[in-house]
Amino acid sequence: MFIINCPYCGERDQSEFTAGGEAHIERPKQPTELSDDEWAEFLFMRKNIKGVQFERWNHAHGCRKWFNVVRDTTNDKIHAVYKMGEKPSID
Amino acid sequence: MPNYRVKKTDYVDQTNRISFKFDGKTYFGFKGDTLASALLSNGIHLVGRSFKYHRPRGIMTCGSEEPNAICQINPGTDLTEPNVRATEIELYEGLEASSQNCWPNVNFDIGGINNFISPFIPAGFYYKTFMWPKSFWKNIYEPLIRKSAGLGKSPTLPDPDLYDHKHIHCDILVIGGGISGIIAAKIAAKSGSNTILIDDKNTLGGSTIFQNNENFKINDEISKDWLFKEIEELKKLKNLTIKTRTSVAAYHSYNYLLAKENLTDHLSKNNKTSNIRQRLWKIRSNKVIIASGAIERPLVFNNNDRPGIILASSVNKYLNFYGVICGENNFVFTNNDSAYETALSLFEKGIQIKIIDIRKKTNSKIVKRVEKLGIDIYWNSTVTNTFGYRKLNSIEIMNLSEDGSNVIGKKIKAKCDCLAVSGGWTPMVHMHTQSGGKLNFRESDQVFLPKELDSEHISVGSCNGDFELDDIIKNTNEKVKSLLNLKETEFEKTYVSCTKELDKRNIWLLPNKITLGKTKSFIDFQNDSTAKDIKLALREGFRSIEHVKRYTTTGMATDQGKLSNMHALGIISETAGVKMGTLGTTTFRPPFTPLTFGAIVGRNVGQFFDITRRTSIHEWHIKNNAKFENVGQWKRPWYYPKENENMHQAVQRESKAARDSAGILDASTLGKIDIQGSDASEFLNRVYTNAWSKLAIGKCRYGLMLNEDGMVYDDGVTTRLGDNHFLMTTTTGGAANVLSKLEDYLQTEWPELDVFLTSVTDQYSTVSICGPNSKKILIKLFPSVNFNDDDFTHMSFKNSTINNINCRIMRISFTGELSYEINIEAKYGKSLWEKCIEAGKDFNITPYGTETMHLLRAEKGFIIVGQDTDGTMTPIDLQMDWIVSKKKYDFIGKRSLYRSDTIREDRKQLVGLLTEDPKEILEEGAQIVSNISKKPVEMLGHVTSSYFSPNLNKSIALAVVRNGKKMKGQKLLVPMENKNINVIVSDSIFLDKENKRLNA
Amino acid sequence: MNNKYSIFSLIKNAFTQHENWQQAWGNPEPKKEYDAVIVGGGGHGLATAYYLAKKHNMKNIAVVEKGWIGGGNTGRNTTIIRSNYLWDASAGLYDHALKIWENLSQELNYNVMFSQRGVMNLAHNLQDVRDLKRRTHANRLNGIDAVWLNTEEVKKFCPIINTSPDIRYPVLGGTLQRRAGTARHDAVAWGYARGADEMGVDIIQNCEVKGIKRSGDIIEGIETSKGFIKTKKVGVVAAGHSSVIANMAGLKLPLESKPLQALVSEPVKPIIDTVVMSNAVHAYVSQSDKGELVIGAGTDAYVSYTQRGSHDVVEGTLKAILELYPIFSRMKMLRQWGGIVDICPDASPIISKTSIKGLYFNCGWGTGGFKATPGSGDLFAHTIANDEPHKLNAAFNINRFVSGDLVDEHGAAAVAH
Amino acid sequence: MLNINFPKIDKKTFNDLELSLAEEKIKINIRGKNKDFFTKVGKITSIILPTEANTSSSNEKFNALWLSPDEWIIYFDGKDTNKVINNLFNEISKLNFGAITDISDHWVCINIKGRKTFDLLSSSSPFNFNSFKKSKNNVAQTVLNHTDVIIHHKEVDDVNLFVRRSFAEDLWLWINDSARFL
Repeated sequence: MFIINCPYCGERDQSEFTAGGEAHIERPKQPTELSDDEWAEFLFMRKNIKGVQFERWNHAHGCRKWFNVVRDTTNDKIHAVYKMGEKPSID
Repeated sequence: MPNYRVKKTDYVDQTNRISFKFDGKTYFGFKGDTLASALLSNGIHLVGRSFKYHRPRGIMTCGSEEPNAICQINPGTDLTEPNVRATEIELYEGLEASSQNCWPNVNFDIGGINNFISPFIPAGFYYKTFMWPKSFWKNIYEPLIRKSAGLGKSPTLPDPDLYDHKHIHCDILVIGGGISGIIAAKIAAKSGSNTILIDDKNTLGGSTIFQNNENFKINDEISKDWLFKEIEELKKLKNLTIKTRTSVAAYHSYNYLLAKENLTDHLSKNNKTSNIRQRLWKIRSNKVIIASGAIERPLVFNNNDRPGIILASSVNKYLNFYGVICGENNFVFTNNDSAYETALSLFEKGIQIKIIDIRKKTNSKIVKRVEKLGIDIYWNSTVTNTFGYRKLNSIEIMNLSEDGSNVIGKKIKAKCDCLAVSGGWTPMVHMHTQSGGKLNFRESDQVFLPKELDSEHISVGSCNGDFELDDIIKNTNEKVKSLLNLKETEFEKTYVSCTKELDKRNIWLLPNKITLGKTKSFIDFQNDSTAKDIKLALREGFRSIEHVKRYTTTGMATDQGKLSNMHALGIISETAGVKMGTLGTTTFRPPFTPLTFGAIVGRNVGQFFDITRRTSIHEWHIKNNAKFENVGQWKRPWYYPKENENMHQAVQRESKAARDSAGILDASTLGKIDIQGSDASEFLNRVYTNAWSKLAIGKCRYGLMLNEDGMVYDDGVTTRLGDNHFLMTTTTGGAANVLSKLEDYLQTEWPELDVFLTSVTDQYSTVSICGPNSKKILIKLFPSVNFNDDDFTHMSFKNSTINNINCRIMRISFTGELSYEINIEAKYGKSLWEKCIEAGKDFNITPYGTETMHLLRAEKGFIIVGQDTDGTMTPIDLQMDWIVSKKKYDFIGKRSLYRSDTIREDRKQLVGLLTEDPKEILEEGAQIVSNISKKPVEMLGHVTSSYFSPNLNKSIALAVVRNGKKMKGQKLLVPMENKNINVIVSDSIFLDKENKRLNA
Repeated sequence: MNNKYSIFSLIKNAFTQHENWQQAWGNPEPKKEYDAVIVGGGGHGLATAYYLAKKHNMKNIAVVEKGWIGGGNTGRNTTIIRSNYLWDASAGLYDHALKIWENLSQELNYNVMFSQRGVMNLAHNLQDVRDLKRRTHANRLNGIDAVWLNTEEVKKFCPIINTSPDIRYPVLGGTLQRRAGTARHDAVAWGYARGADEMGVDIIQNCEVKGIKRSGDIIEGIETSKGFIKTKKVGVVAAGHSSVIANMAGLKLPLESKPLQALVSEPVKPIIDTVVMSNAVHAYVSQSDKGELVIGAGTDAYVSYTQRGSHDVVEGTLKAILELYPIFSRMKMLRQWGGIVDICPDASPIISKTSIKGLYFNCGWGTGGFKATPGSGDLFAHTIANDEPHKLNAAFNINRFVSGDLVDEHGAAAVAH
Repeated sequence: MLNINFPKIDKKTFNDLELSLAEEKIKINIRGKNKDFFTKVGKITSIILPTEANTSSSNEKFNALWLSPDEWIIYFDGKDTNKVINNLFNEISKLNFGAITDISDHWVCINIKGRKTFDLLSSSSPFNFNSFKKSKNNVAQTVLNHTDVIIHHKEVDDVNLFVRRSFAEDLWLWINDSARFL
């Protein structure tokens, strides 16, 4: 069970959060302009990174805010958290 | 009955006699005994049979590493427990234990025959045989294997005990109450840290607390006396919590640890102080100090498994802690100094003791002392064989060759009923590795040691490879200081005088005259894997330690290889010529010691298995004999049987009443989301497939929500309460997911939208009244409201009050009948419901449940998301093209509707099905085909909903059928096990297609 | 076959203290070039190599494994084997595998202990019942044995299940596939390895793939920790690490790698004689030949390569176990572990060519790959050998995620394990 | 007239612990971001919404709990919801300064008092109460026995626990069961 530092509520137990998968996959502004391949890329294709990954979490049982987490998927260590629309403090 | 108890004992209360039963026979022990020490005090060594060869086995250790002495506790009762270590269970009045894995009994065990066929069943033999004839595997071989495998017996009665959980957060957690743990805890607590000290025994002090030996002094006191005082001081410290009888089971990342506290396992039935048997502590600690100690290694030689062969340190503990003598003719067989403490203790008690040391000679302080006392030492020697079937009676000793690879000289046979073996020490690095820590290998004494990288945790004491008293105290002090950034502690000047080991010699597999293949040199005692098994595995090409482990099952017994892993590694590295350090160890997986399922689950059993959600009208439903359906965590009335009605009869009655006069449904479970903000209607445009901007205030509209992949996700009616104010309803099961999905889009994709979402699911109770007489009932309830059809039209709502309580009346229909839904503050829900029933009396208002609701909507061809859809249906497939806006630029899932597969004309589509025989009711889930004879049978789709409609007096069904749109009127088959049912594809709306009844 | 295994060879070797057994498989260094290289020495990879050699006469091939063979999910799963899947494509795939299982011990001359003692799937709510019945009918029409059991029949088949109507989610019935069961996971990897080795396949352990060399859209070989290996065909069967290899080749896959946990109890005498799976009350359990209760937990929702999951998952699983089997409350968990499973959005696998010529992927098995091992290997071998999918794996191509023609097993099937 | 029905929650006392239903209360969910929003709330309730995470502010009538940067709960004793809510609604929701929602019945308020209060909560909440319990006016949104709760530490060892109505009875039974083991 991780401890996740919610950018709004502070450090909380993982069980208060839900995971939202890879971050920064922006929903196309004009889906109708996309080919089936491009749409599939957005819909299904994932980096699934082994290493430092940018992902989304939701403090579902707390403030209900979505935010971003930088986590190393090889050891689950969290390097940074940042709000939606912000840039990560590390890269 | 012989008595092997010495006069004076510190930790066993000889004034408090306790009776217990072992294998049906009554014995006596004392308070403070473990089952093991009590058995030994009665001269009982043989307590079990091994897993594979059913060899007689005795007590070998005094702790959690015990491989042999495992028993069934309280056999045949609801308190029974298999595979309990006799060395861990504390003795209590009335304790019953029996030996396992033997028949008819432990002294004479038929399975013992395996020992004689053992040449034919080496490691992995089962991979090589039992293949012919094929049928025998299932019917003969496997049942045989299964029967002989397994150790104890599973309980067969429900557990009367309770288990509890508790979360606890602290600054410092110290694992292990031995001398280093005590020092660490004292420093931490005194430095002001909120500290917890955990130890699995019932007393603190580890092995030092019974170290009664002139050669070990701290500040000029015998080590045990010094430690005793330390513990007394420790107990007085304020911000320190001490938990005994508590063992850390798992060490997860982020310093999250699980520890099981034993509350009643050491108490007799009528002395149980708590109705909780075990409590699982869920610990979050900023820092963790591991002081879990070390385990003594056995030695690997021929027949090293007989009852009476015991770890030297255990013999010492049985003597000095429990006051029990393990034998009359004792030999210590060692490769290091620590066993000499055992020799001294025995000697001082006047018990016969001799020493066999594989080392050539050493002159350490303690050895000199032993020699001075005239105790015989066989230097440079090894035990080559042991004798005695049920109990060791003699051993065979030979000299070692110069390089230790062979034995030389003549055999010496000696009388011996207790062989105290010591092959050195293995630090318990389990916790360190569980936490993700790596290991270093120390060649000098061949131990794996914690490699500390982060500052999350440290290891101190012998689990860190410090085996000498002075090192332990010095290094523990230093490490804890730097962990807590302290300048100095009270232990700076602690003065230690102790003997130091000067010479080491380790031989993983001791040599023998007999070829290895003919010896039984055990490595894993419980699983009966021997040195030759390891070599066989290597011979057959298994190289990695994990392969060898799995092939020979070494280290996979209930002790998880605490005694065997290092020897297996040692022999592999010797045989394969690979350095142990590079070979690496197998991974230590949680739990450290087996953990009861009950403790892991805690109190979420029975009624607390899962949350039960109730509507505010629940009580009324119960009073009126409702049968309930689980919908997610909700309890919803399923149907309300009268007298001896069965479900079918009840549902027929309910649905008829609803169509003929009036029915009433508790619809409170539907999800409700309050939507406000200047962009509210734009938001709805984006999440629903249809258009919302033009919906007038006061009007309601049905909406369909898709996933981005274009498949139907949820549906419901949304009402426009104001210009920028909507009330959305969702399916009961979908409520939570829909809200978080919508929040997700708002917060991540469309932050520019001014919209606020608030769940109000529990705020309102919803009473739904339908049927031709529903209006009359509503008029009675709300005399002031104009229910005139042209004033209060279908799909609109009005605010009103009943007895001055605000409520919202919506004219919407999921049944196709004229129908009204009343939303009221939940606290008035039950009262309102009762009023409606009252008002509806003259109209035979009939409460109906989910089953009838499903039937009524099916007659109208309304879908239920999740029943008529399965995550593969688009709105087009449902023939709901009308609800998909062609004008809107975008909405969730729109793009997916235009992929090459989703635009196919011949996808599965929702249709109606009528059976040729109107009495025949189709089975929901049944498949649909056009031709049953052509193999493979092509399945066109399946029945999603099916009922007998009392209102149409025939069976009706909804189904999804490939290309169903074009199949209307076509005959198809529904093949069942025993017959094929003829059906005709029909419109999915069976009743009142013109919607006359909505305005009846 | 030299060194054939049988009761006789066992007896024979007993007299020489088993000193004369030969290696089950060798330990070669990689050659400069192979006709095909399989990346990943798990059951699927070894089976693929075995069938390439056996059925497609490709002998100059290698399996490269970064650790030790069978050390990944093959050695970490709960060994459940069944073929009662809903959709035709899945049913075809998994039953193809099941048919091979039924003769595998004899074919490999290695006892994989395939034990057909049935798999039962329980229903706990009305939608479960609909879904399971739908599956049962589909299975029957697809020629897969499946029967619906009512609650009494469930109790009869597995008496220790708590079928009381008063529990939170009562058992409303279940489906039974009698041909289904379990097998000894290690034996599958070892048996295929031994068989492949015998036909000349190089099994190269401790050999990690570092890169994929391609010229344009054609494969040229792979960079490994043991040097460059030239080859025209690379079949990737790397389970949780599929995406890692794909990224080396500049591809993205519709996969997420998540921790899946399992645990065993201490061994006890036979108490449960079948495999019971429950979706709504999420738990599945069987008993190994050794006597351990083998219990499968669920996956976590986040990507992780740590081979560890969160404790909540284990707690939730055992909670479900005690709901269905209250008598196990005093049983003890002996060992728990995790694997990394690669999951597709539709919970179905990918056995497919890629946009790069000579590069093939077999992945996305999620939580249910073990059961498919022989079939997966056979079909993947066919796909690699012919550069064309077999009709049984045609539906499992990568392109389905573009067209939308998914094989949605979790949407529909009651259990996706 | 319509009678009121709350979930079956009756006063219970254990040693060092007192449990009771704390109704009737009016609870208002308040959403908003901009300056005017805050001033309007201030004007109507004469309370300053706490902007510091996990805290609350109170005056003689109202308690305002921080839920997120743009969400609060205001609760107070009373029956007549209309006045305050309507004011807020007309001044804020209607004019698009934020969102005002009556959630008086969405949440049920349970009061837990006594020395063992936080022991009880720790039986099944992963939340770290170590510093929380030291000072009053702290607020925590977390889970208790797998149920979402809002905990308002109003006085020392005296908390108001908010739980959604449909979960209330179930959680209440669990709380009572837990209290036995403290």
